[in-house]
Amino acid sequence: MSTDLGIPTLRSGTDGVPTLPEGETQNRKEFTSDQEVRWCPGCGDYAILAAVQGFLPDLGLRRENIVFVSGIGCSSRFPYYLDTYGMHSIHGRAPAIATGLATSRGDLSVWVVTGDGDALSIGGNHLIHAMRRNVNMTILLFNNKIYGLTKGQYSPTSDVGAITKSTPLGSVDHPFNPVSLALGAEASFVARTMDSDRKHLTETLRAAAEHRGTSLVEIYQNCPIFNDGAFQLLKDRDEATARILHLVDGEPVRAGSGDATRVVVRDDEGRLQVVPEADADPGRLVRHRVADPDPSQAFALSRLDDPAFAQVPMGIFRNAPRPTYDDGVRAQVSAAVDDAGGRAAHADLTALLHGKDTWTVA
Amino acid sequence: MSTDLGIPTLRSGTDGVPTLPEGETQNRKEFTSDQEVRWCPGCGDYAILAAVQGFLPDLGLRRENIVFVSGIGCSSRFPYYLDTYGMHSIHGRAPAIATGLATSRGDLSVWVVTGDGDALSIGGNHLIHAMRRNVNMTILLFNNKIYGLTKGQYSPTSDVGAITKSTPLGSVDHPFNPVSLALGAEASFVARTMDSDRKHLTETLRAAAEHRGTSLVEIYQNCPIFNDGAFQLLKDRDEATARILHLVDGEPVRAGSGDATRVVVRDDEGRLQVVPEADADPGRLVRHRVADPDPSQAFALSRLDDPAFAQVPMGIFRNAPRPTYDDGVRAQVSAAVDDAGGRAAHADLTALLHGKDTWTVA
Amino acid sequence: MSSKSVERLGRVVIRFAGDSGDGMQLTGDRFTAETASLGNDLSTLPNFPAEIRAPQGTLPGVSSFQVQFADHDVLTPGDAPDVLVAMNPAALRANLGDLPRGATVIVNTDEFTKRNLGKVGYTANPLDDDSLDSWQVHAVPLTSITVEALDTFDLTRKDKERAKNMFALGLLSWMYNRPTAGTEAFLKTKFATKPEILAANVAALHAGHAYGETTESFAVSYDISPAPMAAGTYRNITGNLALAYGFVAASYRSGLPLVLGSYPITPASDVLHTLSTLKRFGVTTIQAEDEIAGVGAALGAAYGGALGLTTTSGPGLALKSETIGLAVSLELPLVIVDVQRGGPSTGLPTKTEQADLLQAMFGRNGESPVAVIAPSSPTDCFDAALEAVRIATTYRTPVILLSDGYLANGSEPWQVPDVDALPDLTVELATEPNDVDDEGNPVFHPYLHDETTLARPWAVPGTPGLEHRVGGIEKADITGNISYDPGNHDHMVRLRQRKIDTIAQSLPDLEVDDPSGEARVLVLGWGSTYGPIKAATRLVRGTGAKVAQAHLRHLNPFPANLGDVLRSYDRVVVPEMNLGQLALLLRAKYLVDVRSHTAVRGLPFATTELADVIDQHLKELA
Amino acid sequence: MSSKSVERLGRVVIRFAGDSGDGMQLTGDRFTAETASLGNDLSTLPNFPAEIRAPQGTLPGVSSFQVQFADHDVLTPGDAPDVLVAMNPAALRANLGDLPRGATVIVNTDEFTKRNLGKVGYTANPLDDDSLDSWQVHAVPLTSITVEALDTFDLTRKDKERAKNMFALGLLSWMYNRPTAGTEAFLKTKFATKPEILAANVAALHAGHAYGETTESFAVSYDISPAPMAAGTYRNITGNLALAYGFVAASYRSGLPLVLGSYPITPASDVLHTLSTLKRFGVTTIQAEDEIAGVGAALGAAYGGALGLTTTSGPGLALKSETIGLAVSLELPLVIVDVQRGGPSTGLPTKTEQADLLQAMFGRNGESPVAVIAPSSPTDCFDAALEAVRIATTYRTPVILLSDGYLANGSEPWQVPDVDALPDLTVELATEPNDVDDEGNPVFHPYLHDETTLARPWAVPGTPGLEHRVGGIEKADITGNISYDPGNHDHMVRLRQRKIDTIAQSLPDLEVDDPSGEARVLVLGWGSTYGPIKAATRLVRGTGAKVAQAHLRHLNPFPANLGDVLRSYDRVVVPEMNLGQLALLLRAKYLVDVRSHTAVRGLPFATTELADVIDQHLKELA
Ligand SMILES: Cc1ncc(C[n+]2csc(CCOP(=O)(O)OP(=O)(O)O)c2C)c(N)n1
Ligand SMILES: Cc1ncc(C[n+]2csc(CCOP(=O)(O)OP(=O)(O)O)c2C)c(N)n1
Ligand code: SF4
Ligand code: SF4
Ligand SMILES: [Mg+2]
Ligand SMILES: [Mg+2]
Repeated sequence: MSTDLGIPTLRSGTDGVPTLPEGETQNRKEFTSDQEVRWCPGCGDYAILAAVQGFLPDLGLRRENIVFVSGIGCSSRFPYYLDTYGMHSIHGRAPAIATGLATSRGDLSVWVVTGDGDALSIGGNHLIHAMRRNVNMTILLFNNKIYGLTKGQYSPTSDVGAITKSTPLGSVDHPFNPVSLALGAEASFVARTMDSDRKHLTETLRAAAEHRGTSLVEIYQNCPIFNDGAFQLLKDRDEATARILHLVDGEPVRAGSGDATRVVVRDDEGRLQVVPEADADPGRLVRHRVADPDPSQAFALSRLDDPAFAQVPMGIFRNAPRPTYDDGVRAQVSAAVDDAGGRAAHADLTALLHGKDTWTVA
Repeated sequence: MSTDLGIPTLRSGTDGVPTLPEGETQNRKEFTSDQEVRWCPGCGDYAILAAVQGFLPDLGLRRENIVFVSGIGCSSRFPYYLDTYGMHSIHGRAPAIATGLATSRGDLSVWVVTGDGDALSIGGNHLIHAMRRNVNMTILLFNNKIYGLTKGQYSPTSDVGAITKSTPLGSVDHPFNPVSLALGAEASFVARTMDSDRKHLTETLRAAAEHRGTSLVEIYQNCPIFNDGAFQLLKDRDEATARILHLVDGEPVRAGSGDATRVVVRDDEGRLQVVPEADADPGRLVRHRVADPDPSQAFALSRLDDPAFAQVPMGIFRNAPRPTYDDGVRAQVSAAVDDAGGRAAHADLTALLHGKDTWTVA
Repeated sequence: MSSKSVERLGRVVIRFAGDSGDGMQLTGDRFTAETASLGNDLSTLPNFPAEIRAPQGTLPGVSSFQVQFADHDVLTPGDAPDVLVAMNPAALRANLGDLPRGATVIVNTDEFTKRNLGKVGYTANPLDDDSLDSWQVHAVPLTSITVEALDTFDLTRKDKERAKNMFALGLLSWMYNRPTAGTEAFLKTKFATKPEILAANVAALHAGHAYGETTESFAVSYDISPAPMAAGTYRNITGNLALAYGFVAASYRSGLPLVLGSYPITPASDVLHTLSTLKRFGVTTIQAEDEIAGVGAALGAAYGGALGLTTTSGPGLALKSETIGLAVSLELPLVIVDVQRGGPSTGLPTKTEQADLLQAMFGRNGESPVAVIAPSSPTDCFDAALEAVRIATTYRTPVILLSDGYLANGSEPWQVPDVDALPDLTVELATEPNDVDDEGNPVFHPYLHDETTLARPWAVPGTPGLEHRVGGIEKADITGNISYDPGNHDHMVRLRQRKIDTIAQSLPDLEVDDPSGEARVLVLGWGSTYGPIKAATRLVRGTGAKVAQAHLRHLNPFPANLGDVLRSYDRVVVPEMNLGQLALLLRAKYLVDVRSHTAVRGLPFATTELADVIDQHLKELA
Repeated sequence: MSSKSVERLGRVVIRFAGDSGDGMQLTGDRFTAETASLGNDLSTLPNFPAEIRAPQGTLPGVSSFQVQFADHDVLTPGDAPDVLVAMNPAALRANLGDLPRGATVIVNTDEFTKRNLGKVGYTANPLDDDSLDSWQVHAVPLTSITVEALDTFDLTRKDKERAKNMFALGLLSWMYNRPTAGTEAFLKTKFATKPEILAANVAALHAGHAYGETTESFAVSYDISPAPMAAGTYRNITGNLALAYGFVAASYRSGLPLVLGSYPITPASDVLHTLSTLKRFGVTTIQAEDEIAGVGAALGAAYGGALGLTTTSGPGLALKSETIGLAVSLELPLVIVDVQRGGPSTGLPTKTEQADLLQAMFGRNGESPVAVIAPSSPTDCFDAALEAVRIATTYRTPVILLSDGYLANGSEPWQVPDVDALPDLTVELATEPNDVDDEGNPVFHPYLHDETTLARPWAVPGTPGLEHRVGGIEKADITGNISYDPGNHDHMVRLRQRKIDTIAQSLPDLEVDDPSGEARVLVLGWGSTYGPIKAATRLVRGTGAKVAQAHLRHLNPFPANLGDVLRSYDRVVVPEMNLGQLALLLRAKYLVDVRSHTAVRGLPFATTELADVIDQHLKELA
């Protein structure tokens, strides 16, 4: 039942998308639409928007070949503010719509913007299937651990015990870890970054865009109105330094600095643990391997997450290219066309319609 | 935003379900309904049905307190053949329906029967959310790597390259590994077993029923009509012995016998590998830990899967109890009732309707 | 007491308008509560943007709250405000168009800065030129007076500024002689843990009141006598709250635990919020991963013997349709609430509309009839919830209850009912075999239908001896076994339809309000248009004309006498906030040339608009 | 040549019936192909269980295939078989009720064992008593003769037994003088890799033929002359295949690549299967994770400038409804095919029905109009696909095409069209600004609507200078910016409705078949009832009565002259395989007292049933 599919070799995520003529550049303003931005004052979405508007010109792609598709939620307003093509679709369905678009148009750079509710609650199925298929698109998941647009119900990333509009006595719902979920769903690229860290965010976007296949970028995003301070600990520079486990390919996974540096080691039983660097057996140090075909270590790192942020891994968990669905689909179509000697013409259609069994009435 | 939820301590999956009076027993026939079984000759579903009918009496539960909910697919016909309560619902929705039932009725033993298409394609979102929430139910996922009922399209577990009704040139769709997906979705119990291994199947069912929370049991099931032989290698006793990695809690993970025994070891970089036992450094042997709070090792084991069955882990990957959603929800309700001094009565409702701001017209 | 003069008025419409962050909804709510406690009849219309908090000072960011109150019964929040409180230029600009000449405008001059004016396209300050000459303008530096009044408080300037809505409330309370004690009590609870903020808000409230009393430009205050109302205890209530309470009451009266499976969506979410606080009443709320799971959970619970409820708005109803079809096939009780909003697609999420009627009727594959009902006012939501449960449990059928954004958030006084006077909703679950087999042995037939109601037995898991299987494949009548028999299918399709039709036998005849008995024109409505229609017919009758009015609670099935009613008028006019959905059903069923009047503006009808429409029809017939 | 006598017949109806494993669909298909090649007109009706392969020998396991062929034009597969081939007792029992007295029955006696008889409730062997006396029974030990005929083959007994359907086909081919060469060629391809099986099947085919020729009990064979047909090249085609080809042709004629997003569901899956083999025509098929993703992918592709198509059946349409609403709001071309099946819920998945019309019309939140069309016969599916694409691309709107299970699997001869004669579907994508701003600079306005078609420009990503955003929130006319303006919403709601209404201007008038011009009764249908209705009117006219007949391809909007047509008859009868859905729409729109005739049996109407209904109406008017 199996056959060689001849899927093309791997390239960059933006290969096939027309670029600017040699020497031409674009700037942030050209990527800014004329629409007034409508988020609450202080919303983390502003910072992400600024980062994306600042970063997009760097891609050197033709603006008209970039498409942002979003679902519904505060975050999903995003496309309106970018002067690219864009669709503000319906709740949870952006990955499905983007799949159709990306599969039928290899010349587009396709981006999905979504929230923790949009992506992980109503849209969970489309999300995991997009990752499994590895459709060439970059998904920006704004995780504010709350439903913002509907005014503050808990979401699938809200902590157990969260008191929200719909959980007055505290949520009894165990949250998803978006990174673990993605890795379990065969994701080829998974990263985590933060609204307020412009540099890290930009670097992560760059790697995500570069990756051919589905890139999932979880972005911690503060919602000052309904879940203010959810990431407060990580906004304080010292606290962030102490808590953020930096994922750097080929390097040990570290948090903190100086004497307070902590590292991830593998214990006797193979479990990952975070210990003071001073106490760490160098032979047990866990070196990050983004491109490991086996996602197990990335998964183990994702489990170091802690709701109270005792430590939190940040950066690219996995960046391990494998064939993409859309390349495969397009390859089958073009191979079929080529095999038949080119685009179907009048005679081919006529032959198709006739089939094998015809008879003629004079 | 966090609060102590006072969720009750963990118990068996069947705690709270009325049992047979002391000394009474039931037999397989009592669990067999009067409906004619309507699967194709040779379908693996028969063996699973027989195993379930044989096993259910062992639970010692009152038959009327057992409910089977299924979706749509060949497998989803299952409830008709059991003389318990049952619902043959719609495609993909059984976990959602079962969530409502299990949450509102702590005195029922709730089972879901589903297929690889039903559970992982259209029903993927409900499945991962059920596992995340850890609703007390047992999900039997019949994986025949094909859509049986609709006559042979590929499914989310079909191999890359699979030639099916809808992929005449071979599928370019990368499959899910149901175990990895479940672990990524926070599953507290995940196991894999096979239609034709009655003993293993029965043991697995027993553990799944015993587990309080969502138990996902993937059952390899042969569809002789549309995907015959998908598990053929594992049906041959010698091949099975050679290929199946047995997951036994506390034990090294082994396949094969005698000189041909292979074991799972952890290499220098922490990766799991299957090597001849003779070559294995005993210090590197991976011992299975079903109840590990960290699912990382179970996840790593799930990645040993191979589409060509070079090896295949079988058994219970994870059985790590944590609070269940339904217990939590019921506990909040009963605590609220208790706090208020018992079931709401006339006066309480009257007070509610009046609220705080009333005025009286004489 | 003030030494200023007091005038007596019959009715007043006030609109509070400001930036989303200005607390206008709260201000309006408090004013309403004060007004209610004085015994006026009233009706409210909150109106807020879809954005949580659009950029400050912009037109899309304007949030408003309108209340009409009177010394007689009030049917609508009023077509046009007598008083507009405009907290910034955006609020002025957005609302001025609705203001009749001569109306009063209270503006917060502090916000009329060049920057703010520019944000909404004012090139000149309208307070400085003659552009507001048609209105009575009170230019009050609300922000700065408030800050001044709170001079001694140990708060940031920002916190002080925030209290300006309480200042405005104080001022309006003075103007309309409303008591402020209720608001003070309310603030005490709200700011229980923030004593300084509490004190500041109370001080601002008092300062506003004093400002009215002492400032020259406010020369007159107004009194509105209580409206005559039936004796009883009253409270003010919104439609969403009334719905939630209605279901809790239905749970109590039926003895069935209420299980809500829901996914948040505007404007239905508040029902979920409220019910999630009522665990004490045995209420379980499950916030599901999506609408499909929400109705699935409700249906699962219903199968288990609970009162299964799901709440949503239009897009969510679309998603639930396949599962509702399953419920039709399972013949289980299930209540689906659709709080309608502007469509299609995401549409206008915070605005009202009535365009889901045909979706409720027909939005499922196959012949899949369900009962459909609609409340007519915020308080009527309570009764409608009970009626939905009655139908669902009696006939073992899904019932769709169509509320809308206006009912959901609008409020009015409600005479709190006596719990014992509520309908008895006791349900009989099946406990034993209901038939005999060929040999005369007792057997249970899950699809043996009751002769009167055509309901099938509700045999819930846990009942010994009644084990059975249900499902969405066509079932043989009586046994419930899968059946592909052509004749059985035809029979079952018609049986399910007949079951819904049978509900009509339990319905009261449609009552027509036709005081003279001589009207030739009947105005017929459904849902939230009740208030505007009733008010419009009253207006028309006030001119001496004759017009009949009736309102449908039951959309499927219709009351038995509806055809006769329609045929007894020369003209039937059906105003709807859609393109004529009820009209389509009536025309199809009764072949009566019903005239539609439609407006799809996201807002309730204006009374005068409808009165004009009625006049026009009267003229045409004259 | 046989020495037996040959009789000439005008038309014959044959039904092959057996166990699901007996290959009856294949047998029927082959017989049909042979018949088609002889130039008879024909129509087929496959009928199979929902189970893949229900337990052998049981009633639910019976699979059948009926074909009517004639020397004149054939409109239906025939009400009742003239010949029944029954491969086992279950097939006999399940089909006997449909058999008129005197019909021929060929039974496979080998299967009439006690065990098999018992499985279907026969206590005695009907072949042994007089219970079949009303029919002409040929008792043939089909299995054992086949095995005997294959004596020399190196195959298992089971494999030999499997060839019994070819034996039966050979026998029937002899009886009706059909050529077997086509089947031999077919077998060669099918069993290319299994020469022994191939040889056995061919041998069985020949043996069956020889059996007819040599066996005494088969005394007569029959000849049916070719039907007069327009000159041209013909093939036999099912509705699903014709649909698939229609979309490929539309893709070719529009120059747009076809992108199908679909999720398998009976009876629509074959369209996906076929299109997945046509990559050579630039066709992309995406088997999505569910129906929502299927339509989502199609819509995404449409946004990208492809011909977006999604195929499903009723339950799937229910799930797609929210996304179709988005497409309405986006005003993008999108074709949704619903191959209707028995409902509600899972219903009767393999049976036919027409009960999704109202779902197609109204199954979305808000005022969300789409175009709806329906093919009337298997071959008409081809033209309907082209028409759906024409409407979708011209008006930038979703179009729902309602096929059904009968059309999907039924087949008939099709005159293969000349590709150049197909409609020109060229589409103009937007390439440059379409408006000027206040300063006269060129700008692109994505919601500037064409004056004639009311279509908005289709500006696809990749087009420089036309970057814009679309979405499901209400948009301002022209600019497409988000707008909460009440007036704009009302305007846009009406604009979308008007756009659909405008399609009517491009439609031909409904043609009425009223030969005498004096009929008082009009029979009006839609979809797959065309054949039975046409046949029934022909039957009625044969008795000298006058009756008019017309058939709707366009359900929304209706052709412009429909109201006039309806009003020009004293009675309009609308037969439907639902509870009167088209009738409801007609009554509502035209206030004409349309009479419904409905049957919801999962089967097409019988011609005689409809003829009786028409007669009845004629009598009532007489
Ligand atoms: C079908 C449907 N269901 C529900 C909603 C209501 N809704 C809109 S956004 C949202 C959740 C938003 O949460 P998230 O995705 O986390 O985005 P955020 O607002 O936090 O950025 C919900 C429930 C909807 N618009 N459509
Ligand atoms: C909403 C909906 N979509 C599609 C279908 C058609 N359908 C029925 S079962 C099935 C897939 C079955 O595959 P699986 O779950 O693997 O079950 P199996 O038949 O293999 O046991 C599909 C696509 C349906 N019944 N309902
Ligand atoms: S509600 Fe929260 S997430 Fe939404 S715009 Fe406001 S701050 Fe941002
Ligand atoms: S099609 Fe396959 S899975 Fe379905 S009943 Fe037949 S053998 Fe079993
Ligand atoms: Mg969020
Ligand atoms: Mg399967």
